[in-house]
Amino acid sequence: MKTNVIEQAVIADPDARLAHEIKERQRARDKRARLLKHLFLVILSFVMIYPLLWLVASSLKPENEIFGDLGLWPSSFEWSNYTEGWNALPVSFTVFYKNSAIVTVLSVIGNLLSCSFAAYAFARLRFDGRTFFFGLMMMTMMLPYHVVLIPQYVLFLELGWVDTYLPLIVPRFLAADGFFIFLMVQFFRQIPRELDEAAMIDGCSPFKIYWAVILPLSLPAMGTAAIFSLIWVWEDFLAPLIYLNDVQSYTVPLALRMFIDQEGQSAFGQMFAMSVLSLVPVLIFFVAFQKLIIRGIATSGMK
Amino acid sequence: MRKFFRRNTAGYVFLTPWLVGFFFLALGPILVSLYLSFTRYDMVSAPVWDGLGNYRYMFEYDRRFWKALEVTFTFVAFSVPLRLAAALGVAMLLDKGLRTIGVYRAIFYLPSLLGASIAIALLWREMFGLNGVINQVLAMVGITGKGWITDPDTSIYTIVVLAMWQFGSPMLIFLAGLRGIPRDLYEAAEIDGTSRFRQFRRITLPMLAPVIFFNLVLQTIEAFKTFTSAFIISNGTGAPADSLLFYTVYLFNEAFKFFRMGYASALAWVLLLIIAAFTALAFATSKYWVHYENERD
Amino acid sequence: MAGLTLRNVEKSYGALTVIKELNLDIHDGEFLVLVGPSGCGKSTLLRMIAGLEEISDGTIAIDGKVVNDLPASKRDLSMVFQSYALYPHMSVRKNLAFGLQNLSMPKAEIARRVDEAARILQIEPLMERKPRQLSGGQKQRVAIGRAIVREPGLFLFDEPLSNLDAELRVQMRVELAALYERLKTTMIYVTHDQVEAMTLASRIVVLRGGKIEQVGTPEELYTRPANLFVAGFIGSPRINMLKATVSGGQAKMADFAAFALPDLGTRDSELTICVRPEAIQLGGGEVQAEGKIRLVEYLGAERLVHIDLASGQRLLFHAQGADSHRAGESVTLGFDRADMHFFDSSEQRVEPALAEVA
Amino acid sequence: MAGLTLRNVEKSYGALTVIKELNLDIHDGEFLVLVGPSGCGKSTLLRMIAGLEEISDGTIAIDGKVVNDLPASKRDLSMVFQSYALYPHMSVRKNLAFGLQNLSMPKAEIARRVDEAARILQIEPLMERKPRQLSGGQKQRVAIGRAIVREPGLFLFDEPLSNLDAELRVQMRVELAALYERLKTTMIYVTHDQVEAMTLASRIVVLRGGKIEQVGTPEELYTRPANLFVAGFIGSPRINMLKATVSGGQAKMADFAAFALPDLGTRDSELTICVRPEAIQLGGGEVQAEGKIRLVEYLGAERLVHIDLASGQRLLFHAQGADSHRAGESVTLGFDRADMHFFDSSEQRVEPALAEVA
Amino acid sequence: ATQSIRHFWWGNPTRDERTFKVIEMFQGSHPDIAVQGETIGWGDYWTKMATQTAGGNMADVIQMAHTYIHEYVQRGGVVPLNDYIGNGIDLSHYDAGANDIGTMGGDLYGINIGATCPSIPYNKRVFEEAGVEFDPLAWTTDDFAAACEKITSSTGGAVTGSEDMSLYMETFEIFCRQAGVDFYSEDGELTMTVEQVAAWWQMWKDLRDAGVVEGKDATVQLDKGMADLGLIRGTTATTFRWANQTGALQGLMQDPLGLAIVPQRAGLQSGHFVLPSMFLCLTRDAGDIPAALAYIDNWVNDEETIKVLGIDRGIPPSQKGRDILAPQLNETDAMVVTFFGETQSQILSTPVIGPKGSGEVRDSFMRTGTEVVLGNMSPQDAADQFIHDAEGILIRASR
Ligand SMILES: Nc1ncnc2c1ncn2[C@@H]1O[C@H](COP(=O)(O)OP(=O)(O)OP(=O)(O)O)[C@@H](O)[C@H]1O
Ligand SMILES: Nc1ncnc2c1ncn2[C@@H]1O[C@H](COP(=O)(O)OP(=O)(O)OP(=O)(O)O)[C@@H](O)[C@H]1O
Ligand SMILES: [Mg+2]
Ligand SMILES: [Mg+2]
Repeated sequence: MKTNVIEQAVIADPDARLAHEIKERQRARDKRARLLKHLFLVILSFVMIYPLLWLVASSLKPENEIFGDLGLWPSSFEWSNYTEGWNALPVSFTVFYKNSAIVTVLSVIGNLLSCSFAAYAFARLRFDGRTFFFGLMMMTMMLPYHVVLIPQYVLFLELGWVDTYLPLIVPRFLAADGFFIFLMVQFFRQIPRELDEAAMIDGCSPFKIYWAVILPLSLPAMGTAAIFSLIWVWEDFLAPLIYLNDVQSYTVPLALRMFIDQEGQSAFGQMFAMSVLSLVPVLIFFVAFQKLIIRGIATSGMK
Repeated sequence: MRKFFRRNTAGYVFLTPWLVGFFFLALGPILVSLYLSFTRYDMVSAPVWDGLGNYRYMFEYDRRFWKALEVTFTFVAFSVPLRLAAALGVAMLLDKGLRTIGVYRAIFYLPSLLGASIAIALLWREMFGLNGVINQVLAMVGITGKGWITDPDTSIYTIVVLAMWQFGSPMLIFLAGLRGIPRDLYEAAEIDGTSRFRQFRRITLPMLAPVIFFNLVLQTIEAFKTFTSAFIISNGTGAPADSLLFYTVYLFNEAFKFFRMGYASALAWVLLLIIAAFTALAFATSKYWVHYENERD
Repeated sequence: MAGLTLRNVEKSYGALTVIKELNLDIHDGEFLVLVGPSGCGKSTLLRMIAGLEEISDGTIAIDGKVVNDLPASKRDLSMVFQSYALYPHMSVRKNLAFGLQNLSMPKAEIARRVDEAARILQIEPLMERKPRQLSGGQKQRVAIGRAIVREPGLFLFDEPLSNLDAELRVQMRVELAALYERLKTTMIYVTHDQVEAMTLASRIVVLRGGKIEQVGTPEELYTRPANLFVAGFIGSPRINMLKATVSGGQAKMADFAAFALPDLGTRDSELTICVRPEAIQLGGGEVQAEGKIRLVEYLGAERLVHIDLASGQRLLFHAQGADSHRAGESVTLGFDRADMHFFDSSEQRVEPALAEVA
Repeated sequence: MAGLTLRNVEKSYGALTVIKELNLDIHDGEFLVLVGPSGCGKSTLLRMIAGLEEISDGTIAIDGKVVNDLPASKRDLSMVFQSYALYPHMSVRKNLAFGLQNLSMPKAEIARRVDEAARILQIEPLMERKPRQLSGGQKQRVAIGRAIVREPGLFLFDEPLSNLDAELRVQMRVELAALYERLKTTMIYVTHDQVEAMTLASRIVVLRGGKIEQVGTPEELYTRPANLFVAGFIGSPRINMLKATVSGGQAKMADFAAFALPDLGTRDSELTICVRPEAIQLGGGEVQAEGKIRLVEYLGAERLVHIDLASGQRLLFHAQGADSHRAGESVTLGFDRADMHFFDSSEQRVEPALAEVA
Repeated sequence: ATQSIRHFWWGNPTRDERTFKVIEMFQGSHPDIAVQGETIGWGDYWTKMATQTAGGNMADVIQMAHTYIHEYVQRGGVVPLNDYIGNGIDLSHYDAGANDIGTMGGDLYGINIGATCPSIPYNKRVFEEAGVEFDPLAWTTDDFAAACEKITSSTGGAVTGSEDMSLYMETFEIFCRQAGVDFYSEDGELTMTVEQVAAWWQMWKDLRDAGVVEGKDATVQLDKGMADLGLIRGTTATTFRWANQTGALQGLMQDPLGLAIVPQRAGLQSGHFVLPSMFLCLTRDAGDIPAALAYIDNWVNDEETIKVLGIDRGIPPSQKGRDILAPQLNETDAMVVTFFGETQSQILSTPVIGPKGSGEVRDSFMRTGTEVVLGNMSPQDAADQFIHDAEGILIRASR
């Protein structure tokens, strides 16, 4: 009854009808545009996702089929690559995951904290020597790391840190990665200075400004940094390789390196299976954190 | 004096973690590597002072050093712009609209997640090999391909393609940057009758400049230092015919395969100077194209 | 040149409806001023007309063509944003020239127009600065400049002079009036400044809570406000409002003697009688009361006298020039019946029958 | 509570000096209003006092203590920014509470103060919104709220009411006055609104190009402007300025008959004589001229009459209430000698000797 | 445990499992010695090893490869074991000459823990289907060429006869030795000749030109992992590998594998040899030498240990070891052991292990050979250049 009345009103009122039609037309056009965009994205997605499909397929193939047969579809599904791969090494992957989790979580926290500290100083505070130190920081990124590997190893050895997680974690708490500092600097510089000023007027110490204004306003940057640092630490193998001796303390990427022997028996299927699994936490984290990136913060308290 | 403290305290307090890390963990090894670059050092016995020997050898005799430079410069010249363009393009595409976009973001980031794993190396050789997917596709349009990855003339470009394909991290940074551009500028531009393309050129690009600058500098640094992909794809050899002899691959082999850490250090410092020169150039020109809304001076 | 027709226009943010069923015809070449309390939807309406805000319902037509889904860039209009929205990375000159470059206008013509605008807005020495190097008022002038260099069919101004000093504001107002004279384009102008509204408008729209309260010429609004809200809103200092009870053709307001009421064509026994502060007479008037001066506000040319009546009611008296009243003084005040505005209990204006005016 | 002393304060941006050798004493508990043309340095001065802008030269002392290098956060003051500077990531409530939380105040007290401010500013329904969901005027009120919840020793307001409608502005002005009454804290207030300046100020500072032109009570500034600039700047509508030549004790202005000049203690033969628009008398006055009405501006309570004189000079006449002049009409106008302000050729006020006033 | 030692090896899942089992057993019998097993894959092993060496933090006992042992011996990274042989470590049951290659300048540095020999693994199915008949222990380069031709033509080119081995310096070494020429002299001089190099490259060029070996695209990839071999992918029928890797190869394939010797050159002597696939070394940084010695001794002598280790690291260089393992070998392993045994008679001498820089010479060989494969250089010119470069490399390395 009631809908009827509205419908009649719609038909009776030419303006309303027109508005209705326009909306429909617009919707149709939007739909077309969206469809085209989707089509493009889907094709691109396939190109992007192909290696993962290949990896997953390989992880399910019998060992002797992985390289002989280029097709994606396995002749039989070797789920055992997963079940056996998990325990194929002298130490179970449960332990590797635990190790990786410890190192990664601490590293990400350390990275975000210490790098945002330094970035805040570089981007927002004025002090003598700022440019000089910034230059030094940039320089640390330019030296190929292979040549500092050994001196650094000697240093950590002297400190008695070798074969512990300290060499992997402590540097992250000391803003060792210039990439993140520079990244955050660039984003911090975009935040309206008036907000710092307002916070100063509100009686904020520099730390409070950093904590209550700068950090929340750089969520996209912090999200990006969190994703990168998690992925990079999670996938890092050079530092664990050098500093960890005890297999019990190995991280996942190091463990993955134990499957392949150029000169002898390799377990490619299991290695691929474990590689696929090792992506899972990272992907979950990525999906969770990318929300931060897109939830941009409109700086609209400003005139 | 008090004024000095007042001016500087906050800055140095915040910088403390970095300063500690730099002076206690980074500086020492950096200086040592500088010292080593003037020595012969095989990592087993003690380093032997050699003055400028390493540098002289590098510039006067070492053909592979020049080859490595050539390979690396080619890579930088192609991969950096292409990768940035791909990243920016896709970021623009993903920036607004579409509900399912989170999925795409994840998918587009996948290749970067896979990094330079053995799987990627295998796959890349497969795709760009003689009977690879690429050639199959080309065959469909009537082009006879070749072993792209095994032809010294083209192999480097497959690595460029790999780099481009792994545009995930600059893409993510661009996305974060795009989010920071105030919407009202686009509104003003709309009102001013600006076409989409001009909005991109005159609003998006300049407003994104700090982020573009970041990506440019970082990608350039990273590109100069590219190691893993080339190393893995060429089994650490730089083959075929040294066409994948990236600077750092050469450096790594000198150090760890041929036990010449002193020479490798010298190589590293030359690379550092090259990168520093490019970075300095980028910083110097940045004041003409990078606009920081909040810089007072 | 453009006439605008708004039909049943609505705008909601989620559950919150900001503009409700709005109908309005704006004539081609009209200077329409939009006023209303803070947050009533003026900017929103402007942005909807500009095409920046999606319309939740209804239609907007420019020159008879429905433009609901025409992007802002195709609507041929220019706008001064309340928040300026200057391009932070461009110099003032580039900010001004940007819109013109989109039209692929010859360079010389662009330069001419930009220079002209700079001259009008007195920002010539600032042309090479970036917006962040400008004071608030300077920014606002650049924002105006960006709108006026183009000569579109429709101008939208959102409080364009709010941050300028009085003198400059007068000058700018005159310049805008001159611009309007010259181009005769439709202009829609949001302001909180009564003087601006009164002097510039060919018609004023009073908006409240997303609805139109009254549309009319400035004089109409001032002399015949359609309802209590408009009466209170238009006119500064604010109109005096007094409650009156009606019985037997007599009206009675607290503190005042009862007086004969003309026929108002309403049966309501509760009325509100409004009298403008300048209509108050000290020691005179047809209807009188005793009061005590609470406060004298000094405004230069005039004084605002706040008077407390015995019942606690307060009246505002707009005193001219040389006036020597002091706070604390007792006075007799009054006003004439011709100066009264009557509003019924639903706050709508009721008009005394003409014949009966004594 | 804080008194302020500014000594030789300077501010430069590169080669550009924005504040020049400024000296000013602000008494404890004073309500000081800062006025001046757009871009004259008001905001800059405020920001320097707040400690947000480095001082290029000179000293600022609060309560006798030099604070040049005391950070803003330690100066115990609150400020309303011209650009609001609301925290975009916090709700209105959090924006208001933020400053209080820094004082480690009990939660209940914070809530009380925030609610109180919200009530005063009429933003209670908006408390959970983010700034981007507010209209311009609503944002501005939040900005005011953020300043007033704290009760610091010094308030700095930078055009705090510029984006509010007239009615709200009056209410807010009253609330600020009440706040001032209650706290008796020093307030420094920038405004372009003459009414605000006149009603709120205990003293007004007129700034031009980074220099102080005059400091005084509103009445002083209006009745005895120290120079031509102040005369022109204070008072709306603007004062009329007429060039006069002096010879033999007689002054002669174009269009007017010569008249005897009191002793002004100056030898200059060129003077400027200023007369406020409300001092103009139609058909009366000691000094008279013939003119023609060019334009009548309708302002509700009054009218602004623009009159052209034969020589091309233009005068503004502020006509009261019921006035029926029409454009095109010829009129005789005049004014009294007592209403004249005299300025010498260096634009400084000259005062007629008292005895000689006829 | 009062003593502790570290043992570092490169491995893979099976080897790691076996080795940790051995460690566990050792600790069972030696409760006072704690052994920490450290392992990682081949490529990363050397990076880590170099770093630890530089830091003075090498494991007590390390696994060594013949390609690297010289580098560590000459620089003092590993120590001579002479004093401990028969005095802590019992090697009395070892084959004669089994430790020759681990001996430099008269000192024993690396104990052979698994011998291997060059081999040509071939796809039995393909060979059979193509009807190739040959004696795997005595074929010649001509037989080889004929087999390649037959296979290639019978499969229509889908499977080529062989990988192009022109860049395999290991295979070339046998070719060289067939002519009585060793790569290096005892004192580290380059002794291989331009002629041999040219002849080698020429031989492969001919096969390439005939189209019976794999194309250049596969060839120019150097140091291919097993996964990249044509043999595994089914595109060629043979490759070169050390015999002990046969099991690993077979694991990646469906077709059965056979083993053949590197083809003889008609009229020349045999170039076949055996060498340790791995050594055990005692390092410069070893802290508790008696414990390390006990560990090493257990490794080479304990019966159970030998059983657990199997032939994963190569064939035991003692009859005792081989006897212990014989009953537990699977088909492939048995074939390998048989092959190893059957080729013993062809061994005329032990090659000299390369001096410092020999690794780089090998790289240079592959690089210069690539130019020949790509057709940019003639075999002769390339050989000239390679020898010239190699001499330079050795001079630089010896400084
Ligand atoms: N960063 C800067 N670089 C150069 N000049 C500047 C900068 N900031 C402000 N100025 C100039 O300093 C002068 C004073 O600015 P200020 O903001 O104090 O003006 P104001 O009196 O507040 O004006 P308004 O009433 O328009 O807000 C202006 O002329 C302005 O152009
Ligand atoms: N994004 C939003 N979400 C919810 N409400 C909003 C949003 N944007 C605006 N509003 C509300 O819509 C109403 C109208 O806003 P608008 O900006 O049009 O007001 P206005 O009349 O321009 O006010 P002012 O004079 O203060 O600028 C306001 O009450 C505001 O709070
Ligand atoms: Mg608004
Ligand atoms: Mg200002």
